[in-house]
Amino acid sequence: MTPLEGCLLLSALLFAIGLAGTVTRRNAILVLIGIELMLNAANLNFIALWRYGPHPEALTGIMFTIFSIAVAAAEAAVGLALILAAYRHFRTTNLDRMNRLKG
Amino acid sequence: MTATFLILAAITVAGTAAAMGLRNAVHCVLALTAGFAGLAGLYLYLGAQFVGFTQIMVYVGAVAILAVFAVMMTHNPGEPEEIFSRFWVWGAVIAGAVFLTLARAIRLAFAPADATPATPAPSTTVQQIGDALMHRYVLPLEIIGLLLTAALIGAVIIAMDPKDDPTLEEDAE
Amino acid sequence: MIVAAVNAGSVDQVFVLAKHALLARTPDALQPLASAIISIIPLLVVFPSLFAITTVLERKGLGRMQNRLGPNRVGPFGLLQPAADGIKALIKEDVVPAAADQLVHFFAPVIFVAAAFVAYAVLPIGRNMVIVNLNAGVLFFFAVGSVVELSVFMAGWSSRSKYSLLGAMRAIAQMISYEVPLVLASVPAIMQAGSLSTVDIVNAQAGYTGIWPHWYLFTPWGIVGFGLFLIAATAESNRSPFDLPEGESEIIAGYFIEYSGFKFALFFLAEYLGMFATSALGITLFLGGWSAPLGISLFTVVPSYIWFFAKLLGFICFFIWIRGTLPRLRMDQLMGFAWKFILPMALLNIFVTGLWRFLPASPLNSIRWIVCAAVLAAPCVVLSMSLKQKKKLLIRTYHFAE
Amino acid sequence: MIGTGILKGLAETARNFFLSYVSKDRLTTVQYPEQRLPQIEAARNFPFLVYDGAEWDAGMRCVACQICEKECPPKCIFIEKSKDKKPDAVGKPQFYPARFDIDISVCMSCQICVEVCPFDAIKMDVEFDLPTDDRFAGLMLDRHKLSKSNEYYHEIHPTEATAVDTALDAERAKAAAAKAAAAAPKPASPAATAASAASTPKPTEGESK
Repeated sequence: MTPLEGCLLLSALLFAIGLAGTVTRRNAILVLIGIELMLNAANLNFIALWRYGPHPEALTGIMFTIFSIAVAAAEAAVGLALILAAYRHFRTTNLDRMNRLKG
Repeated sequence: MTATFLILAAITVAGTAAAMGLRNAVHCVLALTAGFAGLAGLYLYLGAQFVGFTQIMVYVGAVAILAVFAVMMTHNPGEPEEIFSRFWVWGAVIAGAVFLTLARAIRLAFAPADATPATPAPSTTVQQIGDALMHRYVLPLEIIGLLLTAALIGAVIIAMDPKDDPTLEEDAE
Repeated sequence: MIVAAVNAGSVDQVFVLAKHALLARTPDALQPLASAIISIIPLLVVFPSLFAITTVLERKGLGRMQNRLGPNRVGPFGLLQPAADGIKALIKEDVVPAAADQLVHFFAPVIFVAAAFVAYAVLPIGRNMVIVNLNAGVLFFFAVGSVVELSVFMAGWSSRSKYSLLGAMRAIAQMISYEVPLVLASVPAIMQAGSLSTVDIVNAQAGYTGIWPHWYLFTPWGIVGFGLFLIAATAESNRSPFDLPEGESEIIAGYFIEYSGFKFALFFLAEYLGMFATSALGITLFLGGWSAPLGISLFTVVPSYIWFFAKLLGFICFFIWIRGTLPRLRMDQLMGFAWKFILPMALLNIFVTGLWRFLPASPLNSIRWIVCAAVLAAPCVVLSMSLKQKKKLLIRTYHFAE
Repeated sequence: MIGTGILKGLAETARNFFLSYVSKDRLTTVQYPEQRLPQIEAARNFPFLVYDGAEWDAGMRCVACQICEKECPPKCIFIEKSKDKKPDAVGKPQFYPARFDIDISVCMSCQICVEVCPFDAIKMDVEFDLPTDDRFAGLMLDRHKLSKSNEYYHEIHPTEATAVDTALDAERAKAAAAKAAAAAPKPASPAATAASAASTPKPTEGESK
């Protein structure tokens, strides 16, 4: 197995773990974390393909990862703020019990 | 496939799996930081020093702390202790299927013969990254800056308790 | 580089040469490992000893500032007090609260100390004396520093005590608030040196004009940046007057109240190590690292590491002096100061550094100086005036007294 | 301008720091085991038993009346009355404590035992270094350890001891006079002796306040 293949497999595994968490957990915060994990899996792909790709001097993978991390940070901040606002309304972070559309 | 890679991969997978599987939400977040640290180690192993340190700074220093705060602010002791959704079997099956598909695709993409020779890690200095950010990627950088500012203000406004702000009193009810 | 090192005298390079001599005797396969171990062991010895010296210095200094004697029983002039304290901490019972989260409770001090030690990896403590010269050294330092917050949270949360949780919350809120100005205050030095590597930053400050060193401290943005850095560093290391997280009189010790014996000592050690590390970063960024303060031969022959530790000792004494003088801030004062004064000033300072870089230096250096200083001084005065605004206090009325 | 107050404060602490090495009268610390503060006369902490004369056993004033034992709020006094009697300060045969223990780990230094003692036998001590390696037996002071001479009492509380001595001397003189008077005509009735004994506490109690 080549290093690149190992990285890609690891990234696929991370993505699957994140996906599993996102669709199975009830706690909204952990669902958000699952989404972060999937983003991280993508980042790992970018870095691995930059490292073992044909043009490492172009820095594309690194740039994409940096921007992705920034977007993920913004997403986490807004997401957690949304969860707080929802908690204030529903008094729970259990997604199965946030089942009303009426405010 | 060196021992370093395997150790780091093991830390990452163990940390993230624990983060998705543990019962206590704070434990989940702490396990997640271990996973993120392992991932940062992988970035360092792959020669992306700047990204690795940024990963630690952003995920361990900021996102994990935010998540921990959110867990503690939304803690409801009276809630029934059910951590997984009713349809968790389906979720696990879907995630497993996704992994198997991806893994199969990756295995097929690499013919056993074409083992790429291990290239030396490309030397990237922070200077190069800075130059790239300021020349080729200056527009994305500006947009990211705008996005972060908007996210900051938006997060503050969303998380603000309407009861604390008299000007939002009408919206509260 | 090598030539310069040899010229600077073998006393200066004695440790570097000793390391090379030792490495030459190890087999090639073990060289990376041996190199790492040889670099790390002195660090593990020197800085904890400095911690021991600092504790006794602090207690004696604070005592004298309050017209007391300070510790004077153990050894001559009480100098062996840290040994006695260490033995006491070692043989004390290690009490873990029954309700505590055992694993997290155990790992919190370990991670705290580990993070505090790892930060030293990028700090140049002498000419050619740095464990790793990372390309993103300053970023590494701040990344490791952000791990400390997590260990503080772990300590506070796992103890299941209201005081430790309150202390942890305060500590994290304070550390996050002051980490932003800390990073922003160090940006000017990074901008000017054009590198995130600590070694490069020190080398950029190494020259002398006449006898005057090229430290970043001696520029308008350097003075302001250093001041802001100092304030943020005090807050970041939870020292008085920013010691709310462990205010003894209100929440008794903050996040490590439920720790006893050796784990408590570890927290204590890590706090001081963090203080030394932040001070060392301040020295690296603004005070020219290990370079001599005046370009005369009397000063430059002194080994570089001695200058580094002399500066560090100066920092320590300053922190002790501040601790002996200032009372603790209130939470709203702390946050207001960070967000309303330090942060705007740090941002302005970055702008001024850019101005400094692009104003021509050669003919009119004094004009450049005055312009930059004026751009910094005016907002500083305005902001400090706005901080001073008198609050209208109500007359307190008592319902049941009187 | 911001920071001037801080500078003033820093100057003050720096002055303290340097002047504390120069002028010795700035340092008010008393280095305890070697140096001690002068004894304050009103100081008191734990009770002790006063004896007259040279021998603690013979001259003990306590008559084992057990009033202090009953009055003691934390119940730290344990008294066992003797089977036989011996003459007290006034010369009257009285019981004496066969056992008199005070647990000073329980004692709260309230001085009630001193207030209620009709015989001026128990007084407050000033001895405060009572460290011991046995926290049970070592802090349980027995009769012998509790006994201190009247001279010692004079040493630690001179004014109070003189007042007590004056009152006791008056009592003794009164008793001697009564004895002499009784020896001359006829022995006094037992009721009269009892009355004079009962009246003893009154003057001393008045003076100790």
